[in-house]
Amino acid sequence: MKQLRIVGQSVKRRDGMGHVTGQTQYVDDITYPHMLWLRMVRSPIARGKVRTLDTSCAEAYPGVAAVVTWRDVPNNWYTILGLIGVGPNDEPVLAHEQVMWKGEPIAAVVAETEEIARAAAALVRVDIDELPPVRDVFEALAPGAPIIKEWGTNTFMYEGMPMRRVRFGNVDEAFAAADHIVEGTYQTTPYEHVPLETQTCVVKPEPDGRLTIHSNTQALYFTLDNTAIILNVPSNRLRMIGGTVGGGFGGKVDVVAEPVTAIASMKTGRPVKWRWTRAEEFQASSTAGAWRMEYKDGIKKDGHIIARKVRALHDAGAYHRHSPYGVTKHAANLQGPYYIPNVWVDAYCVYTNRQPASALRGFGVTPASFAVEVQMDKIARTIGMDPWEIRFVNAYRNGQMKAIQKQVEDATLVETLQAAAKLIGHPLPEKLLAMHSNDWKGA
Amino acid sequence: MATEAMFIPESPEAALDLLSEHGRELLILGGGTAAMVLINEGAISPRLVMSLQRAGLNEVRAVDGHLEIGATASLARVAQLSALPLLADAARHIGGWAIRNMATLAGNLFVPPPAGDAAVALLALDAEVIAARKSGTRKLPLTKFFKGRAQTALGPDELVTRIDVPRPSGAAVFLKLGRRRMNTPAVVTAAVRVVRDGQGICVDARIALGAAGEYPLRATQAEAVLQGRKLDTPSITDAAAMAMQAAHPSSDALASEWYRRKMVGVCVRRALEAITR
Amino acid sequence: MAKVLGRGIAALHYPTGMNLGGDPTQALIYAQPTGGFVVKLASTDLGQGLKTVVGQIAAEALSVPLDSVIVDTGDTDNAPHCMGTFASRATHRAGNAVIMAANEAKEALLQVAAQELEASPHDLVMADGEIWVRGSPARKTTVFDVALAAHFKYGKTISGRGMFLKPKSPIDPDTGACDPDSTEAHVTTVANVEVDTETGEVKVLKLSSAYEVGRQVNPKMLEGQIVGGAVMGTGIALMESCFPSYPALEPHPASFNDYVMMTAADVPQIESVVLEYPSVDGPYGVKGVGEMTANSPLPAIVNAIYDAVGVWITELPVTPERLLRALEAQEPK
Amino acid sequence: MQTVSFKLNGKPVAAVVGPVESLRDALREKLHVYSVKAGCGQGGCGSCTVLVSGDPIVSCLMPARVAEGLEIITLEGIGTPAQLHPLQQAFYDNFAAQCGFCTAGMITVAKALLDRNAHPTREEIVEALAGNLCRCTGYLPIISAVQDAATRMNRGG
Repeated sequence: MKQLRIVGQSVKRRDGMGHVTGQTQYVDDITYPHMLWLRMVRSPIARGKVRTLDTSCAEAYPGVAAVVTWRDVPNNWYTILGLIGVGPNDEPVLAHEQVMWKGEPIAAVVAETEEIARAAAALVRVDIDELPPVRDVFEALAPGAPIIKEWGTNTFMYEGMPMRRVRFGNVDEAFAAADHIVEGTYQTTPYEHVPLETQTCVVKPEPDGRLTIHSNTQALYFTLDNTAIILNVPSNRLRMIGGTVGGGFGGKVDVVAEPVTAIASMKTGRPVKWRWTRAEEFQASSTAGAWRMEYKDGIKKDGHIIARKVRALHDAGAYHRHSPYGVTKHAANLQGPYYIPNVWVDAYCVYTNRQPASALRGFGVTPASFAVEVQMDKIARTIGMDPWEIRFVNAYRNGQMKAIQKQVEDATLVETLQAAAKLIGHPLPEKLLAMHSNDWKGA
Repeated sequence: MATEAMFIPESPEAALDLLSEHGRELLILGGGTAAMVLINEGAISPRLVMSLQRAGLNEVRAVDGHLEIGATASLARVAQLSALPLLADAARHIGGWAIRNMATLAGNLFVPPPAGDAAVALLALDAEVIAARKSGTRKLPLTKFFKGRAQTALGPDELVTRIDVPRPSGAAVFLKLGRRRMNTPAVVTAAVRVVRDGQGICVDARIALGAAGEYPLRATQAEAVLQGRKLDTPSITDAAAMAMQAAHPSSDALASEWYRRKMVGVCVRRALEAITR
Repeated sequence: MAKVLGRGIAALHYPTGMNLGGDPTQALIYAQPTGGFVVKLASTDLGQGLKTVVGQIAAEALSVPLDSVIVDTGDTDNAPHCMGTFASRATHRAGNAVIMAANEAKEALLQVAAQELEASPHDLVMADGEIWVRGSPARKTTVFDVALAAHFKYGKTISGRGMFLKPKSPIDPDTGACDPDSTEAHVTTVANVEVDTETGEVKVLKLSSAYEVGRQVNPKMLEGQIVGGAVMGTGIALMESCFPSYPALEPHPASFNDYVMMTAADVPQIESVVLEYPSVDGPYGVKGVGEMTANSPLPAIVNAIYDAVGVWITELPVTPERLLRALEAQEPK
Repeated sequence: MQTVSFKLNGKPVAAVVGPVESLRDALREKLHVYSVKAGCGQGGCGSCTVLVSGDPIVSCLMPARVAEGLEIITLEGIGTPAQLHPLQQAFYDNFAAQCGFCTAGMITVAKALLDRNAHPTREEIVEALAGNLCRCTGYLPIISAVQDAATRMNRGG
């Protein structure tokens, strides 16, 4: 490889001077004359049937320009998976006949100031017949559980199956041949992205009939295409401007601010800003979902893991968002950076009446890495092997096959183990120091 | 409904006039660090609001061996009070720097657990609350001030104008257990003050607890257990156990009742042990 | 005995990119009349520094000085498609697209330069904004002059189109066989912790990591991802939860008082080394690291806790309460 | 609505504000001071920190009317691209800003700290910054930047 001149240099950030002088323009710093503010009315309960929705008092409140409900949404589906051919759609942009989680958006109040929008939002009346919520994966999968999805199960259906499967080798035979069986159950709970900048969107109607949408989305075209489908307009009617984001961490891949703000702008003919409150960011934006992971590993005396069987249950919350893909990504990565010749995975994307989960830094892989690596230490302690050595012994090498039947080609785990040991001054035996990621000679 | 008016009285008398006129309809802001959160979120929408920031209630002065602290003295200022290290320590553990610059000492009496650390220290210091109304003022011990979660003994036309703290005797320690090292609400706080005689025998003790009940409280039976004894492992263990019995904490996002009760024991023991060192 | 020390390790991989419906990103590059180059991307910079590293990659590929590259991101009327900034894909995908566009633009530039220098484009050498004939350094011109000539003398555009596509890989529903990503970065992290056995509190003293990232585009900004990720991961391991009493739906934190996250006062000592084994298909060998930096603290801390006190905490976050309950349930040794 | 007047970055200004409109909103919406960020409205993140008579406060929790007659300093008053404060230069040089959303609050608090204490210890820096949250940097580059700025200022830079 030729000598690189600029790649590899710690040049200063292009946006650094704007940041340190407070002059970087974020979406919330954009304002237009006669701009309106949007405030969302959300479901106060986790599950129920909407009996009546009465917006008349809010509409009559001085300074209110409009109240947007499901009736105003041309195509009332969040289509983020539908856009790429994964279905069925399951989440309305604004709730209509039912609410599925505490925080589900129902009606958007659009007013001259944020304070008026806030005050008027309190006047929207929603009567909901409460139903018992499904709270976690066990409740969702229990016999007789209320079925909360139109298609008749509480799981996402992967090509007709209620789970994402991985089948590699033969785990039953391998368990029979194993010297040790180590089992472990792991659980994570939901957490938030917490960007310092909440989701914010400013929509301005242009004289030529287009809409300019200022957004802090992480994915401009993805948001544009989804918004166009929801608005039922050609994509070329919309212009997305963004690219300066006050932290994302996966939370700004949801298309949850732009469609409603755009509809509010179309309905009023005026620029509209929607800046999520911090409470909304915590309670109504997607989270990293909870995972329940049940592991059974078969190990030989020499430390080689020869079989892994996993049942993983993802609490996706009330709707898909990106979770069905997160489960696939989870299933594809839970052999970790190791070679395991026999792998059996059933990973379920399960729906509950909880704030929806979606992508968050490490999507699907964070819980897998957590479970895999604690499991590695458990195995080491069980069979009496050093936690370093067990990782060297099992680390995948270039040329080996992963459980998803893809050949390993950029392996460097062994090298990071050696470098980490050196960094902390932990002496490694010669046989481990002699290992490298290209030392696999073939089956 | 949107707020109609904000009053910023420039004297205690003007504040009391407004209070007498509007009573409970008037939301009182000390530094605003609690109420403005609710206003910004739309959780409350008071018709009338009064800020005490200019009411001349922030004076701090030493009088006849005790300290008179104006109601709106900021926690940042309280954190600098070298005469009252226990209270200063409690104040220093509240919020971040900016919050301490805004929040007031009297305001801290009105925020329910797991906030309200300053009140815990004030309980251990035998503080008295000066409550004023148009017709006059009264003095009530802090132990009589709290009536329930976010409920006080104040009448609708009464205002806390000052907090009086006697010069403390004995040795005192403030301990706070949070979920992070700084800028954290309490899992549990303990403010402990012990007066010992020349032989090391406890002649008087105060054990005050935060986030251990509906409001900051004193574990009087734990205090009594120390009476007449040396501070040693048996007496400290007994006091910690009594303090756990006195605690009736709540569960919230930070900790459960079970955990808080346990930590009352740990904090009281550690605070008393710190006094012996 | 209240404070006990422990050390734990974790060794992780992280895949670059995603494959739900194909994973494309495009870039356009064109020269301005005076030799500045504009890179047009619809990718977004979330703060990780995409604009900066893309500028570095473009300047490298174009053989021009860094300050002659303008990076324009974030407007769908002004730039071609990008799937988005997620899945540790942005530097890898956008970087590849930018190199491809830069190569095409550079080729166009060298065509014009060849005319100006009366030489074959294959004989030209270009560096730091200058172009000369190999072996004859005197026969020399500049990007400035060539761009000017292209615009006003030859009527040629100096531009390039770049596209990186990881095509959609169908997943075999029976076996899960698929090709979902492009490359893997790796890390080994060692966590040193101190456990308070009376309160269940865990203090992370130090996180030491060895990262292998393919290629560092900007070492200080990579360090920013490493440190930022380590702190976020520590918070996720020990503090953060939207439903602290999960599966109960309440409490449901709505503020920074209820949702506990790391402040400057909670940050452990962090040290790291970086290895570079260039990836097969990354721009200059880059692998994606944005996400994995937050992952390794979780198991490393849990393993360190076991090392300290002999209990496995298999439910996150490891709140003091969760650990204390586990310690109380521990079989007396 | 009522008019509030105060000194902003050394210049007298006035704005028409609602009874409980926050100083943050008055600065942003009425006076177009956009370094003051709306991060939470709960006083929990520090992104809206400004100096009032030299003391850092979270402007989301101060009613704008309370600022009558006071002296307010925002990041715009601490330094500009043409005339950077040493803290700004140090934040830039130390990569202490990633997304940049918390940066104004961080520099503002750090300015108040260095105004009082030219030689802060690491612990004193951490204590000053503990009310300001950052999700990107892991804080260490920010702490380094404050130390770096203190060194530069003590050298008379």
